[in-house]
Amino acid sequence: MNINELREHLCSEYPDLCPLFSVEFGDGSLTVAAERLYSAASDMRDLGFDRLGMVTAVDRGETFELVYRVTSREMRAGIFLKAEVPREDPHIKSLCDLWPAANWHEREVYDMFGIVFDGHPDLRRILLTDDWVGYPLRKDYEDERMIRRPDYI
Amino acid sequence: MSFLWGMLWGVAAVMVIAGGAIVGVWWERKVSARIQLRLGPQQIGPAGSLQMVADVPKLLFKEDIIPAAADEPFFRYAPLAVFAPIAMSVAVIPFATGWAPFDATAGALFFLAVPSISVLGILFSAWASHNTLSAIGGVRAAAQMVSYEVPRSLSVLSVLVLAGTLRPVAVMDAWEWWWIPATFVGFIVYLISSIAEMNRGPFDIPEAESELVAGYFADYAGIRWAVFMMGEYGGMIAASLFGAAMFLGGFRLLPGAWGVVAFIAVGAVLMTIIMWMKWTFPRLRQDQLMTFCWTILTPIAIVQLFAAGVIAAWL
Amino acid sequence: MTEELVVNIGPSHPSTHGVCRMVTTLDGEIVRHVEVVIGHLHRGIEKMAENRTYLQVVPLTDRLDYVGSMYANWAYCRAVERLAGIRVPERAEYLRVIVCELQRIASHMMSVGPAGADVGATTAFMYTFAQREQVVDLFEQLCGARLTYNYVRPGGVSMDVPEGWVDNVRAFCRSHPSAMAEVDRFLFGNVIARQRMKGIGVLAPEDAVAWGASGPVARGSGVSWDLRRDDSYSVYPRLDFDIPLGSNGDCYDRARVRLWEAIESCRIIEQALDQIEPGPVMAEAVPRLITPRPGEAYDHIEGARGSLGVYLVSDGTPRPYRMKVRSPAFCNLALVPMLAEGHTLSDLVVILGSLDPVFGEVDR
Amino acid sequence: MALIDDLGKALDSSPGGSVILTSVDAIMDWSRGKSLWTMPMGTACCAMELIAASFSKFDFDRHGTIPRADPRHTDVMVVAGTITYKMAPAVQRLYDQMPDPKWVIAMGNCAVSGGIFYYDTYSVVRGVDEFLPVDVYIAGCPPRPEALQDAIFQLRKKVDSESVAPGRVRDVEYVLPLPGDPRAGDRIQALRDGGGRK
Repeated sequence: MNINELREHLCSEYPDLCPLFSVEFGDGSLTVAAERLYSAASDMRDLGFDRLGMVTAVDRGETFELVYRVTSREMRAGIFLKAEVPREDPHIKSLCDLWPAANWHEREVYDMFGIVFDGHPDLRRILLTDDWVGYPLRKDYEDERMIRRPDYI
Repeated sequence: MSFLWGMLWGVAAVMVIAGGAIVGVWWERKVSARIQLRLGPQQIGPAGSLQMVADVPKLLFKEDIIPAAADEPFFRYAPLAVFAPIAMSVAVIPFATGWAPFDATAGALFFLAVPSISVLGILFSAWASHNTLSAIGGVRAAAQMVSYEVPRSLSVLSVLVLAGTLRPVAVMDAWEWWWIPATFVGFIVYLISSIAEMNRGPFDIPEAESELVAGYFADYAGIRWAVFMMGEYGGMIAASLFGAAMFLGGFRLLPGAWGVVAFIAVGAVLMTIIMWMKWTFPRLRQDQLMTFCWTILTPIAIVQLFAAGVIAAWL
Repeated sequence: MTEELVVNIGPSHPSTHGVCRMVTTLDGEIVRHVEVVIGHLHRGIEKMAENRTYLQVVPLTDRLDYVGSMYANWAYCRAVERLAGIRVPERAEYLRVIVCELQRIASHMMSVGPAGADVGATTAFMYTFAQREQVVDLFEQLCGARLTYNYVRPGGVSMDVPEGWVDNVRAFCRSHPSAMAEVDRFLFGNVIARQRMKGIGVLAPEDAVAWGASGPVARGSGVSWDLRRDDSYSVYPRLDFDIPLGSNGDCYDRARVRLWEAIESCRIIEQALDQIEPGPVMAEAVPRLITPRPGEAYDHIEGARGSLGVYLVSDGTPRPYRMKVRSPAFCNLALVPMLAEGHTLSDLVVILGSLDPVFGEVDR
Repeated sequence: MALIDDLGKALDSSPGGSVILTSVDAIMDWSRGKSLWTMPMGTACCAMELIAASFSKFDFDRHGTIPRADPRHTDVMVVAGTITYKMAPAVQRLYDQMPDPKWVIAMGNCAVSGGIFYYDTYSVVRGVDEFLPVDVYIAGCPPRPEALQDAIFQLRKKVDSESVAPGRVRDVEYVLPLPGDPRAGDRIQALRDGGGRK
């Protein structure tokens, strides 16, 4: 299913989500408010997007942009779900009860960005040690063990 | 005086088993290499045959680690408790006409019973290491060795029934060639249960490398570990030779002194088969191992014993 | 119910396939609970990429999935190409398909063999490893490296094939299926191996989908999902190949699927070699400093372990603003606690091996 | 400690004991050098080449070197791959579990210095020699299996120079490097200029 068909399909099923849909580099993405993410994700799942491919975040300065990749086997298509959470005290509802796959992905995002997923069954650090200080993939992360590469491109 | 002789025999037996183990380890490394498209030891001696000459002093003089949490006396002497019964069992094997190092009246029973004592050594080592993996290995070993004792004894009994004696030397005297086909099934059962008895692949679950790393001897280093290995190879040598004697006629295969050569050669072939099985078969799981023992091997051994009994009665 | 025993497996253990730690709660021999502790190989590649130029990230992707380096190269390059709008010459696409299918063989050999080693048959590993060595030799002839190839670059591939290489690949593709048949006979035909692997770690298809499993793990459960066919990319639409599927979703099926995929890959390579035509292998005018316009791109390919995706965010500078690798092994590994529960300790390592994790990719 | 260390100490301190000591040293060094069993501490990419080194095509067993998974049974730890701060305590612990005498080979750039992961990363230990005494370094990313076998030969030379008595060093005959060997340095030139064996 190509991206326009997907858009039409989405608009016919959920007209309220339609204006949030955008296309970039051939990939559709659906940007929703953080509070609406869970219901939008739930709608997506009902629409046939049965797989949660990945969960990640991007440090956008004042906010963190959460990126969820959901794909559908039937439609042979995948789209991004995006939501922004504030940098100070970032919170969002966990998607673990929609897709169990979210479990480790959300732990990783918590580990790397410090975004708290409410309702996650086991939110701990996953890649780093439990006593690690800071969230490495934030742009302002500082570590005295990190040696900056000289900037000669 | 007899005590002195006994000591001497003991030292000789240990030397023979140690030498056998050295050759055995080299041979196993070569056999496994051939099976695995490799070459095996090459550098020391012809075809690497003296590789173990380098390995043994190294192991002998490694640091003797006794973990802080270990139960020290048990930890120290468990390897001996494993090795000694196996070394003792070699004594009753008949090597030539009318001669075994220790010509016991109930020698066959001695051979079957005494090596099982080494399960105590394994339990000691597993307990004393204070290591969860060792503990699991020890428990597995105990269950396995006690169970496989049953089909092993039953299969040997079928030969003893034919011979009408428990004395290995007398069994050899009474031996006739048609015993080979008559007890062949028993021989297979004996071989399989002996492999299980000495914890070798495909029944090496107590020391399963992929899950328990090394099982009950995981915490042993240097010489103490070498004693465990010597016990394993000693067990292999003893089982092969005893099997060759009881089931395949041993030195009766060829007349005179050639008989001894034939006996050792048949034993070596059996050892190679045991190695071959280790390097080609996957490992069984604990419950499959038990199922195999009680539902397949034991009934077959009983049927074999029954058949041997019928033949003996009919004669 | 006996007293529970907590056994720590790893992080260095012969059958954890890398540096994985499993804190296992045992009831006798039965696994009651497994906690998988990962991150022992977390090297911060995603952070490092933020301070490298687009081209300099390619060697880092080699080290992600070190058993299948070509895949990470390719997935990353596709994302960069999408971001920078680079069109790849056809010959380069064919070469990418060929090297990646060869890599799939090499990678699956590192999984089928250990499946034998986990159940105790070390020899099977030696046989599959010998096959892998042949592929590695081919790669060495191609790009000079045995493991970290850095061959697929944004815009194409780094160099054309050397003389005689195509014949060597053809010779390998002819001999490989029979070698696989031999492995199939002596490993999967062995009664002990069957008993050890069948019915162990059964993954239901709906669980596979819900947990985001992909690649041979999902296909072993009968989930027919292969990006080569279902989200077809590169020149795969022109190639004819089957997608082997398992039926039971146990360790045996997963390992078997890999074995068959390794044979199918030979077919793909042979077709690609027939269709390939001379031409450039690098897009024209790909700058050393690729500076895409701001935006985000995601692309995924069917790696040896499943769908391997790379998500790139550009802010208009020569360096990626954010790189995220969607690692299939990471998703597959999350299944271990569910699959292992109720099986014995011996089965745990078989289950872990059947998921074929590569910790460079899991931990990144 | 092992029996041999007491023996070495006793021989070293007793008059005339060093005559016997040299023979004991020769035997021990020969046997230790020829039977270097490895603890394969493979964490990352180099682990593939570490496996390859002991498998069919390259076959470490030819040199008497076999990999053993249990640290208690091994002599030399081959650290192959990146060591992270999370992994380092485990590596240290495994090293501590190995019985003396023990050696360490740092295989690959990551184990030598952090390699490609030297800059910009927050979790990689920059070289295993930050916490382990490394005997042989092998460069390469990853090194070939042959390089690992060469490292074993280099380690043998080092083993040959050790003595069972503490604080003693044995004189070993230096094996001349082949011309063109990058390890040779100025020695080849010195030989060409008329110099001999030192």
